[in-house]
Amino acid sequence: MQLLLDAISWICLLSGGFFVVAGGIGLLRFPDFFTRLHAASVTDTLGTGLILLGLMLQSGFSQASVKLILILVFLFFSSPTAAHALAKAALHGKLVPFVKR
Amino acid sequence: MYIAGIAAVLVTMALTLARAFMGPTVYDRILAVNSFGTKTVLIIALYGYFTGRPDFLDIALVYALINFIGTIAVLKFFEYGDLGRDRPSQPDDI
Amino acid sequence: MRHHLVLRVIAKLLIPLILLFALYVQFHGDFGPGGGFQAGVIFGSAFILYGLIFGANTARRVATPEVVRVLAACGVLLYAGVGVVAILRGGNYLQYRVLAATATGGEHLGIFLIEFGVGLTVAMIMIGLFYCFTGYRPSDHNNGTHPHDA
Amino acid sequence: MKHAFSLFAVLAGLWILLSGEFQTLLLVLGVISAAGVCWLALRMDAKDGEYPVVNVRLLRLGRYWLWLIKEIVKANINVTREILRPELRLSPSIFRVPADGLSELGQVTYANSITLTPGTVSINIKDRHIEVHALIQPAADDLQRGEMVRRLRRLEPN
Repeated sequence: MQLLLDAISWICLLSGGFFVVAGGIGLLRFPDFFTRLHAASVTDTLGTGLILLGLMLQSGFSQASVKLILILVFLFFSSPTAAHALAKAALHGKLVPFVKR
Repeated sequence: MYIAGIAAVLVTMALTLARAFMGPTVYDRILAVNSFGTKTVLIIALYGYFTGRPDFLDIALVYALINFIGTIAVLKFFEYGDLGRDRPSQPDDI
Repeated sequence: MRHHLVLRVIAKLLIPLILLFALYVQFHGDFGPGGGFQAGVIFGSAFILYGLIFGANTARRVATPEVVRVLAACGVLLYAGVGVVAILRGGNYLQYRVLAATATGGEHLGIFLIEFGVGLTVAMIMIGLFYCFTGYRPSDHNNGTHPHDA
Repeated sequence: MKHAFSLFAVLAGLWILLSGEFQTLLLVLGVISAAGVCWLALRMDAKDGEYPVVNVRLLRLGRYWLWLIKEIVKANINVTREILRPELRLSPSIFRVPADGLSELGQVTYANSITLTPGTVSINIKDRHIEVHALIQPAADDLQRGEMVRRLRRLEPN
Protein backbone atom coordinates (compact mmCIF):
# COMPACT_ATOMS: atom_id res chain seq x y z
CA MET A 1 0.00 0.00 0.00
CA GLN A 2 2.78 2.36 1.01
CA LEU A 3 4.63 1.41 -2.13
CA LEU A 4 1.60 2.20 -4.28
CA LEU A 5 1.16 5.61 -2.63
CA ASP A 6 4.85 6.32 -3.12
CA ALA A 7 4.64 5.37 -6.76
CA ILE A 8 1.62 7.63 -7.36
CA SER A 9 3.37 10.42 -5.51
CA TRP A 10 6.51 10.08 -7.65
CA ILE A 11 4.40 10.07 -10.80
CA CYS A 12 2.69 13.27 -9.63
CA LEU A 13 6.00 14.95 -8.85
CA LEU A 14 7.55 13.96 -12.17
CA SER A 15 4.58 14.96 -14.32
CA GLY A 16 4.25 18.15 -12.29
CA GLY A 17 7.89 18.89 -13.04
CA PHE A 18 7.21 18.19 -16.71
CA PHE A 19 4.33 20.69 -16.83
CA VAL A 20 6.37 23.28 -14.92
CA VAL A 21 9.18 23.04 -17.46
CA ALA A 22 6.69 23.10 -20.34
CA GLY A 23 5.24 26.34 -18.98
CA GLY A 24 8.73 27.81 -18.75
CA ILE A 25 9.49 26.85 -22.36
CA GLY A 26 6.21 28.39 -23.47
CA LEU A 27 6.99 31.57 -21.60
CA LEU A 28 10.20 31.82 -23.61
CA ARG A 29 8.87 30.65 -26.98
CA PHE A 30 5.52 32.35 -27.43
CA PRO A 31 5.40 35.45 -29.63
CA ASP A 32 3.66 38.11 -27.52
CA PHE A 33 2.61 39.01 -24.00
CA PHE A 34 -0.94 37.69 -24.19
CA THR A 35 0.09 34.30 -25.50
CA ARG A 36 2.78 34.10 -22.82
CA LEU A 37 0.09 34.53 -20.18
CA HIS A 38 -1.35 31.18 -21.26
CA ALA A 39 2.02 29.51 -20.94
CA ALA A 40 2.49 30.92 -17.44
CA SER A 41 -0.90 29.61 -16.42
CA VAL A 42 0.17 26.06 -17.37
CA THR A 43 2.82 26.17 -14.65
CA ASP A 44 0.53 27.91 -12.22
CA THR A 45 -2.28 25.37 -12.46
CA LEU A 46 -1.38 21.82 -13.36
CA GLY A 47 2.36 22.04 -12.64
CA THR A 48 1.85 23.48 -9.17
CA GLY A 49 -1.17 21.29 -8.51
CA LEU A 50 0.59 18.05 -9.36
CA ILE A 51 3.76 18.86 -7.41
CA LEU A 52 1.79 19.85 -4.32
CA LEU A 53 -0.44 16.78 -4.72
CA GLY A 54 2.66 14.61 -4.88
CA LEU A 55 3.96 16.15 -1.65
CA MET A 56 0.52 15.67 -0.04
CA LEU A 57 0.61 11.96 -0.83
CA GLN A 58 4.00 11.79 0.87
CA SER A 59 2.69 13.10 4.17
CA GLY A 60 -0.77 11.52 4.27
CA PHE A 61 -3.38 12.92 6.66
CA SER A 62 -1.33 15.40 8.63
CA GLN A 63 -0.75 19.02 9.41
CA ALA A 64 1.58 19.32 6.44
CA SER A 65 -1.15 18.20 4.03
CA VAL A 66 -3.51 20.82 5.41
CA LYS A 67 -0.90 23.50 4.78
CA LEU A 68 -0.29 22.21 1.26
CA ILE A 69 -4.03 22.40 0.56
CA LEU A 70 -4.09 25.95 1.88
CA ILE A 71 -1.15 26.91 -0.37
CA LEU A 72 -2.91 25.32 -3.34
CA VAL A 73 -6.22 27.06 -2.61
CA PHE A 74 -4.47 30.39 -2.16
CA LEU A 75 -2.59 29.99 -5.43
CA PHE A 76 -5.79 29.03 -7.23
CA PHE A 77 -7.37 32.25 -6.04
CA SER A 78 -4.43 34.59 -6.46
CA SER A 79 -2.72 33.48 -9.67
CA PRO A 80 -5.72 34.01 -11.99
CA THR A 81 -6.41 37.30 -10.25
CA ALA A 82 -2.86 38.47 -10.88
CA ALA A 83 -2.99 37.23 -14.48
CA HIS A 84 -6.29 39.01 -15.07
CA ALA A 85 -4.96 42.23 -13.55
CA LEU A 86 -1.85 41.99 -15.74
CA ALA A 87 -3.85 41.40 -18.90
CA LYS A 88 -6.19 44.24 -18.11
CA ALA A 89 -3.31 46.58 -17.37
CA ALA A 90 -1.53 45.56 -20.58
CA LEU A 91 -4.66 46.19 -22.63
CA HIS A 92 -5.16 49.51 -20.92
CA GLY A 93 -1.49 50.33 -21.51
CA LYS A 94 -2.19 50.12 -25.24
CA LEU A 95 -0.42 46.84 -25.78
CA VAL A 96 -1.97 45.41 -28.94
CA PRO A 97 -2.53 41.67 -28.83
CA PHE A 98 -1.25 39.69 -31.75
CA VAL A 99 -4.45 38.25 -33.23
CA LYS A 100 -4.81 35.91 -36.15
CA ARG A 101 -7.79 36.59 -38.35
CA MET B 1 13.11 11.95 -6.37
CA TYR B 2 12.55 15.33 -4.78
CA ILE B 3 15.78 16.19 -6.56
CA ALA B 4 14.04 15.67 -9.91
CA GLY B 5 11.27 18.07 -8.91
CA ILE B 6 13.76 20.63 -7.62
CA ALA B 7 15.80 20.33 -10.82
CA ALA B 8 12.69 20.85 -12.97
CA VAL B 9 11.70 23.92 -11.01
CA LEU B 10 15.25 25.32 -11.14
CA VAL B 11 15.41 24.88 -14.92
CA THR B 12 12.09 26.69 -15.25
CA MET B 13 13.31 29.44 -12.96
CA ALA B 14 16.25 29.99 -15.31
CA LEU B 15 13.90 30.14 -18.32
CA THR B 16 11.60 32.56 -16.50
CA LEU B 17 14.53 34.73 -15.52
CA ALA B 18 15.62 34.84 -19.16
CA ARG B 19 12.14 36.11 -20.07
CA ALA B 20 12.34 38.69 -17.30
CA PHE B 21 15.62 40.01 -18.71
CA MET B 22 14.51 39.89 -22.35
CA GLY B 23 11.26 41.75 -21.78
CA PRO B 24 10.42 43.31 -24.22
CA THR B 25 7.54 45.11 -22.50
CA VAL B 26 7.28 45.84 -18.80
CA TYR B 27 4.24 43.54 -18.58
CA ASP B 28 6.33 40.61 -19.79
CA ARG B 29 8.78 41.32 -17.02
CA ILE B 30 6.08 41.52 -14.35
CA LEU B 31 4.55 38.29 -15.64
CA ALA B 32 7.95 36.60 -15.51
CA VAL B 33 8.65 37.81 -11.99
CA ASN B 34 5.20 36.71 -10.80
CA SER B 35 5.74 33.31 -12.36
CA PHE B 36 9.19 33.16 -10.76
CA GLY B 37 7.54 33.76 -7.39
CA THR B 38 5.17 30.85 -7.88
CA LYS B 39 8.16 28.65 -8.62
CA THR B 40 9.87 29.90 -5.48
CA VAL B 41 6.86 28.72 -3.49
CA LEU B 42 7.20 25.30 -5.10
CA ILE B 43 10.91 25.09 -4.45
CA ILE B 44 10.52 26.06 -0.79
CA ALA B 45 7.93 23.32 -0.34
CA LEU B 46 10.02 20.74 -2.20
CA TYR B 47 13.18 21.69 -0.32
CA GLY B 48 11.33 21.42 2.97
CA TYR B 49 10.38 17.83 2.17
CA PHE B 50 13.85 17.09 0.81
CA THR B 51 15.47 18.03 4.10
CA GLY B 52 12.65 16.45 6.11
CA ARG B 53 11.37 19.70 7.63
CA PRO B 54 7.77 20.29 6.51
CA ASP B 55 7.75 23.41 8.74
CA PHE B 56 8.95 25.16 5.61
CA LEU B 57 5.36 25.13 4.34
CA ASP B 58 4.51 28.15 6.48
CA ILE B 59 7.27 30.04 4.69
CA ALA B 60 5.97 28.88 1.32
CA LEU B 61 2.52 30.19 2.21
CA VAL B 62 4.02 33.53 3.28
CA TYR B 63 5.93 33.71 0.03
CA ALA B 64 2.77 33.08 -1.98
CA LEU B 65 1.06 35.95 -0.14
CA ILE B 66 3.91 38.40 -0.60
CA ASN B 67 4.29 37.43 -4.25
CA PHE B 68 0.65 38.23 -4.97
CA ILE B 69 0.69 41.52 -3.10
CA GLY B 70 4.00 42.51 -4.67
CA THR B 71 2.70 41.86 -8.17
CA ILE B 72 -0.38 43.99 -7.56
CA ALA B 73 1.76 46.76 -6.09
CA VAL B 74 4.22 46.83 -9.00
CA LEU B 75 1.35 46.73 -11.47
CA LYS B 76 -0.37 49.63 -9.80
CA PHE B 77 2.86 51.57 -9.65
CA PHE B 78 3.44 51.18 -13.39
CA GLU B 79 -0.15 52.06 -14.12
CA TYR B 80 -0.31 55.24 -12.07
CA GLY B 81 3.25 56.01 -11.04
CA ASP B 82 1.78 56.12 -7.56
CA LEU B 83 0.50 53.58 -5.06
CA GLY B 84 -2.24 55.33 -3.18
CA ARG B 85 -4.70 56.71 -5.69
CA ASP B 86 -8.26 55.52 -5.32
CA ARG B 87 -10.23 57.51 -7.88
CA PRO B 88 -9.00 56.78 -11.41
CA SER B 89 -9.55 59.43 -14.04
CA GLN B 90 -11.36 57.16 -16.47
CA PRO B 91 -14.06 54.75 -15.37
CA ASP B 92 -12.43 51.96 -17.34
CA ASP B 93 -9.11 52.24 -15.57
CA ILE B 94 -7.44 49.23 -14.07
CA MET C 1 -8.35 50.25 -8.59
CA ARG C 2 -11.93 50.83 -7.54
CA HIS C 3 -13.27 49.76 -10.90
CA HIS C 4 -11.42 46.51 -10.94
CA LEU C 5 -14.18 44.09 -10.03
CA VAL C 6 -12.04 40.95 -9.82
CA LEU C 7 -9.38 42.52 -7.63
CA ARG C 8 -11.93 44.08 -5.31
CA VAL C 9 -13.94 40.93 -4.71
CA ILE C 10 -10.90 38.69 -4.33
CA ALA C 11 -9.23 41.17 -1.98
CA LYS C 12 -12.37 41.32 0.15
CA LEU C 13 -12.29 37.54 0.42
CA LEU C 14 -8.57 37.17 1.05
CA ILE C 15 -7.71 40.06 3.38
CA PRO C 16 -9.37 38.66 6.54
CA LEU C 17 -7.72 35.29 5.92
CA ILE C 18 -4.28 36.90 5.50
CA LEU C 19 -4.78 38.92 8.68
CA LEU C 20 -5.68 35.76 10.59
CA PHE C 21 -2.66 33.98 9.13
CA ALA C 22 -0.48 36.83 10.41
CA LEU C 23 -1.85 36.36 13.92
CA TYR C 24 -1.31 32.60 13.62
CA VAL C 25 2.35 33.18 12.77
CA GLN C 26 2.55 35.63 15.67
CA PHE C 27 1.28 33.23 18.29
CA HIS C 28 2.90 30.02 17.06
CA GLY C 29 6.48 31.26 17.28
CA ASP C 30 7.26 28.40 19.67
CA PHE C 31 6.06 25.69 17.30
CA GLY C 32 7.10 26.58 13.79
CA PRO C 33 9.11 29.14 11.92
CA GLY C 34 7.60 32.49 12.69
CA GLY C 35 7.45 35.07 15.38
CA GLY C 36 6.92 38.74 15.75
CA PHE C 37 8.83 40.11 12.82
CA GLN C 38 7.32 37.87 10.14
CA ALA C 39 3.84 38.25 11.62
CA GLY C 40 4.17 42.00 11.56
CA VAL C 41 5.24 41.97 7.93
CA ILE C 42 2.32 39.74 6.91
CA PHE C 43 -0.18 41.83 8.85
CA GLY C 44 1.22 45.00 7.36
CA SER C 45 1.19 43.62 3.83
CA ALA C 46 -2.45 42.55 4.13
CA PHE C 47 -3.27 46.09 5.12
CA ILE C 48 -1.15 47.41 2.24
CA LEU C 49 -3.12 45.20 -0.16
CA TYR C 50 -6.25 46.87 1.15
CA GLY C 51 -4.71 50.29 0.63
CA LEU C 52 -3.58 49.43 -2.90
CA ILE C 53 -7.02 48.33 -4.00
CA PHE C 54 -9.37 50.58 -2.07
CA GLY C 55 -7.11 53.61 -2.02
CA ALA C 56 -4.65 54.86 0.56
CA ASN C 57 -7.11 57.40 1.90
CA THR C 58 -9.70 54.74 2.66
CA ALA C 59 -6.94 52.81 4.43
CA ARG C 60 -6.15 55.96 6.40
CA ARG C 61 -9.75 56.08 7.56
CA VAL C 62 -9.61 52.45 8.74
CA ALA C 63 -6.40 52.96 10.72
CA THR C 64 -5.68 56.62 11.15
CA PRO C 65 -2.03 57.72 11.07
CA GLU C 66 -2.29 58.79 14.73
CA VAL C 67 -3.41 55.33 15.80
CA VAL C 68 -0.64 53.75 13.75
CA ARG C 69 1.98 55.98 15.34
CA VAL C 70 0.73 55.43 18.86
CA LEU C 71 0.53 51.65 18.44
CA ALA C 72 4.04 51.53 16.96
CA ALA C 73 5.32 53.32 20.05
CA CYS C 74 3.28 50.98 22.29
CA GLY C 75 5.08 47.98 20.78
CA VAL C 76 8.48 49.39 21.62
CA LEU C 77 7.25 50.38 25.09
CA LEU C 78 5.98 46.84 25.69
CA TYR C 79 9.39 45.47 24.72
CA ALA C 80 11.27 47.89 26.93
CA GLY C 81 8.70 47.53 29.69
CA VAL C 82 9.22 43.78 29.94
CA GLY C 83 12.93 44.43 30.31
CA VAL C 84 12.44 47.02 33.00
CA VAL C 85 9.99 44.82 34.92
CA ALA C 86 12.64 42.08 34.86
CA ILE C 87 15.12 44.52 36.45
CA LEU C 88 12.58 45.60 39.05
CA ARG C 89 12.02 41.98 40.00
CA GLY C 90 15.71 41.58 40.69
CA GLY C 91 17.01 40.15 37.40
CA ASN C 92 18.92 41.56 34.45
CA TYR C 93 17.36 43.50 31.61
CA LEU C 94 15.11 41.08 29.64
CA GLN C 95 15.92 38.17 31.94
CA TYR C 96 12.58 36.45 31.50
CA ARG C 97 12.86 33.81 34.22
CA VAL C 98 12.16 36.26 37.03
CA LEU C 99 8.87 37.41 35.47
CA ALA C 100 6.70 34.62 36.89
CA ALA C 101 6.76 32.18 39.76
CA THR C 102 8.54 29.45 37.79
CA ALA C 103 11.49 29.97 35.45
CA THR C 104 9.85 28.31 32.41
CA GLY C 105 6.58 30.14 33.05
CA GLY C 106 8.50 33.40 33.14
CA GLU C 107 10.31 32.60 29.94
CA HIS C 108 7.07 31.77 28.15
CA LEU C 109 5.41 34.95 29.33
CA GLY C 110 8.44 37.11 28.56
CA ILE C 111 8.97 35.77 25.05
CA PHE C 112 5.26 36.02 24.32
CA LEU C 113 5.13 39.69 25.33
CA ILE C 114 8.38 40.59 23.58
CA GLU C 115 7.27 38.94 20.35
CA PHE C 116 3.94 40.70 20.58
CA GLY C 117 5.67 44.04 20.96
CA VAL C 118 7.94 43.33 17.99
CA GLY C 119 5.00 42.24 15.83
CA LEU C 120 2.93 45.27 16.72
CA THR C 121 5.73 47.69 15.97
CA VAL C 122 6.74 46.03 12.70
CA ALA C 123 3.14 45.92 11.45
CA MET C 124 2.52 49.55 12.31
CA ILE C 125 5.84 50.69 10.79
CA MET C 126 4.99 48.82 7.57
CA ILE C 127 1.63 50.57 7.42
CA GLY C 128 3.25 53.89 8.28
CA LEU C 129 5.81 53.45 5.49
CA PHE C 130 2.97 52.74 3.08
CA TYR C 131 1.26 55.93 4.19
CA CYS C 132 4.50 57.84 3.66
CA PHE C 133 5.03 56.44 0.17
CA THR C 134 1.50 57.14 -0.93
CA GLY C 135 1.61 60.75 0.19
CA TYR C 136 -1.49 62.80 0.65
CA ARG C 137 -3.60 64.48 -2.00
CA PRO C 138 -6.03 67.05 -0.62
CA SER C 139 -8.04 66.85 -3.86
CA ASP C 140 -8.97 63.21 -3.31
CA HIS C 141 -10.56 63.54 0.08
CA ASN C 142 -10.60 65.80 2.99
CA ASN C 143 -10.73 64.02 6.28
CA GLY C 144 -8.79 66.54 8.29
CA THR C 145 -5.39 64.87 8.22
CA HIS C 146 -2.19 66.65 7.40
CA PRO C 147 0.57 65.43 5.06
CA HIS C 148 3.05 65.18 7.89
CA ASP C 149 0.77 62.95 9.91
CA ALA C 150 1.74 59.70 8.28
CA MET D 1 -24.84 40.24 11.77
CA LYS D 2 -25.18 36.95 9.95
CA HIS D 3 -22.18 37.97 7.89
CA ALA D 4 -20.13 38.65 11.03
CA PHE D 5 -20.98 35.24 12.47
CA SER D 6 -20.11 33.35 9.31
CA LEU D 7 -16.88 35.29 8.95
CA PHE D 8 -15.99 34.44 12.55
CA ALA D 9 -16.78 30.77 11.93
CA VAL D 10 -14.58 30.67 8.83
CA LEU D 11 -11.71 32.41 10.62
CA ALA D 12 -11.95 30.11 13.64
CA GLY D 13 -11.98 27.11 11.31
CA LEU D 14 -8.89 28.41 9.52
CA TRP D 15 -7.13 28.88 12.87
CA ILE D 16 -7.82 25.25 13.83
CA LEU D 17 -6.61 24.05 10.42
CA LEU D 18 -3.41 26.09 10.62
CA SER D 19 -2.64 25.41 14.24
CA GLY D 20 -3.54 21.76 14.69
CA GLU D 21 -2.87 22.22 18.42
CA PHE D 22 -5.57 22.05 21.04
CA GLN D 23 -3.90 23.65 24.06
CA THR D 24 -6.20 25.96 26.00
CA LEU D 25 -3.91 28.96 25.58
CA LEU D 26 -3.75 28.61 21.82
CA LEU D 27 -7.50 28.10 21.52
CA VAL D 28 -8.16 31.22 23.58
CA LEU D 29 -5.70 33.17 21.45
CA GLY D 30 -7.45 31.80 18.37
CA VAL D 31 -10.84 33.06 19.52
CA ILE D 32 -9.36 36.47 20.33
CA SER D 33 -7.54 36.64 16.99
CA ALA D 34 -10.60 35.61 14.99
CA ALA D 35 -12.75 38.15 16.82
CA GLY D 36 -10.17 40.89 16.28
CA VAL D 37 -9.78 40.16 12.58
CA CYS D 38 -13.56 40.00 12.27
CA TRP D 39 -13.82 43.45 13.84
CA LEU D 40 -11.14 44.87 11.55
CA ALA D 41 -12.74 43.35 8.44
CA LEU D 42 -16.14 44.77 9.34
CA ARG D 43 -14.53 48.14 9.98
CA MET D 44 -12.93 47.99 6.52
CA ASP D 45 -16.32 47.14 4.98
CA ALA D 46 -17.91 50.06 6.77
CA LYS D 47 -15.20 52.51 5.69
CA ASP D 48 -15.22 51.64 1.99
CA GLY D 49 -18.95 51.05 1.90
CA GLU D 50 -18.71 47.68 0.23
CA TYR D 51 -20.04 44.55 1.85
CA PRO D 52 -18.97 41.25 0.38
CA VAL D 53 -21.88 38.97 -0.45
CA VAL D 54 -20.79 35.37 -0.25
CA ASN D 55 -23.90 33.39 -0.92
CA VAL D 56 -23.44 30.14 -2.79
CA ARG D 57 -24.72 26.63 -2.55
CA LEU D 58 -21.78 24.80 -1.06
CA LEU D 59 -22.62 21.33 -2.32
CA ARG D 60 -22.95 22.56 -5.88
CA LEU D 61 -19.76 24.59 -5.48
CA GLY D 62 -17.90 21.39 -4.72
CA ARG D 63 -19.34 19.75 -7.80
CA TYR D 64 -18.39 22.81 -9.87
CA TRP D 65 -14.80 22.62 -8.62
CA LEU D 66 -14.51 18.97 -9.55
CA TRP D 67 -15.76 19.79 -13.05
CA LEU D 68 -13.40 22.77 -13.25
CA ILE D 69 -10.40 20.65 -12.27
CA LYS D 70 -11.27 18.18 -15.01
CA GLU D 71 -11.48 21.03 -17.52
CA ILE D 72 -8.18 22.48 -16.30
CA VAL D 73 -6.40 19.17 -16.81
CA LYS D 74 -7.81 18.82 -20.34
CA ALA D 75 -6.90 22.40 -21.25
CA ASN D 76 -3.41 22.01 -19.83
CA ILE D 77 -2.74 19.01 -22.01
CA ASN D 78 -3.92 20.90 -25.10
CA VAL D 79 -1.81 23.97 -24.37
CA THR D 80 1.27 21.90 -23.52
CA ARG D 81 0.92 20.19 -26.88
CA GLU D 82 0.94 23.63 -28.54
CA ILE D 83 4.01 24.68 -26.55
CA LEU D 84 6.02 21.62 -27.49
CA ARG D 85 5.02 21.59 -31.18
CA PRO D 86 8.20 22.12 -33.26
CA GLU D 87 6.70 25.02 -35.24
CA LEU D 88 4.14 27.21 -33.53
CA ARG D 89 0.61 27.08 -34.91
CA LEU D 90 -1.22 29.51 -32.66
CA SER D 91 -4.50 31.15 -33.58
CA PRO D 92 -5.00 33.82 -30.91
CA SER D 93 -8.36 35.58 -30.89
CA ILE D 94 -10.29 38.04 -28.75
CA PHE D 95 -14.02 37.76 -28.20
CA ARG D 96 -16.72 38.51 -25.62
CA VAL D 97 -18.84 36.03 -23.72
CA PRO D 98 -22.05 37.04 -21.92
CA ALA D 99 -22.10 36.77 -18.12
CA ASP D 100 -25.72 37.73 -17.49
CA GLY D 101 -27.65 36.07 -14.70
CA LEU D 102 -24.59 36.13 -12.45
CA SER D 103 -24.03 38.17 -9.30
CA GLU D 104 -20.79 40.14 -8.83
CA LEU D 105 -19.20 37.19 -7.10
CA GLY D 106 -20.46 34.93 -9.88
CA GLN D 107 -18.91 37.16 -12.54
CA VAL D 108 -15.60 37.16 -10.68
CA THR D 109 -15.71 33.38 -10.33
CA TYR D 110 -16.45 33.13 -14.04
CA ALA D 111 -13.56 35.43 -14.97
CA ASN D 112 -11.15 33.58 -12.69
CA SER D 113 -12.29 30.18 -13.94
CA ILE D 114 -11.66 31.34 -17.49
CA THR D 115 -8.18 32.51 -16.54
CA LEU D 116 -7.48 29.36 -14.57
CA THR D 117 -8.12 27.22 -17.65
CA PRO D 118 -5.01 27.56 -19.80
CA GLY D 119 -5.82 28.56 -23.35
CA THR D 120 -8.25 31.26 -22.31
CA VAL D 121 -7.55 34.40 -20.28
CA SER D 122 -10.20 36.91 -19.23
CA ILE D 123 -8.93 40.41 -19.90
CA ASN D 124 -11.83 42.61 -18.88
CA ILE D 125 -15.29 42.57 -17.34
CA LYS D 126 -17.57 45.18 -18.88
CA ASP D 127 -21.35 45.56 -19.11
CA ARG D 128 -22.05 41.99 -17.97
CA HIS D 129 -19.74 40.64 -20.63
CA ILE D 130 -16.28 39.17 -20.21
CA GLU D 131 -13.62 39.85 -22.80
CA VAL D 132 -11.51 36.79 -23.41
CA HIS D 133 -8.21 36.22 -25.11
CA ALA D 134 -7.93 32.66 -26.43
CA LEU D 135 -4.73 30.96 -27.52
CA ILE D 136 -6.14 28.30 -29.82
CA GLN D 137 -9.43 27.90 -31.62
CA PRO D 138 -10.63 24.74 -29.76
CA ALA D 139 -10.30 26.53 -26.40
CA ALA D 140 -12.31 29.48 -27.72
CA ASP D 141 -15.00 27.18 -29.11
CA ASP D 142 -15.22 25.31 -25.81
CA LEU D 143 -15.83 28.50 -23.88
CA GLN D 144 -18.34 29.90 -26.36
CA ARG D 145 -20.42 26.78 -26.04
CA GLY D 146 -21.33 28.23 -22.63
CA GLU D 147 -21.09 25.12 -20.47
CA MET D 148 -19.16 26.97 -17.77
CA VAL D 149 -21.59 29.88 -17.41
CA ARG D 150 -24.54 27.45 -17.30
CA ARG D 151 -22.94 25.62 -14.41
CA LEU D 152 -22.15 28.91 -12.64
CA ARG D 153 -25.75 30.08 -12.95
CA ARG D 154 -26.83 26.99 -11.09
CA LEU D 155 -24.60 28.07 -8.18
CA GLU D 156 -26.50 31.31 -7.69
CA PRO D 157 -28.88 31.29 -4.74
CA ASN D 158 -32.66 31.06 -5.37
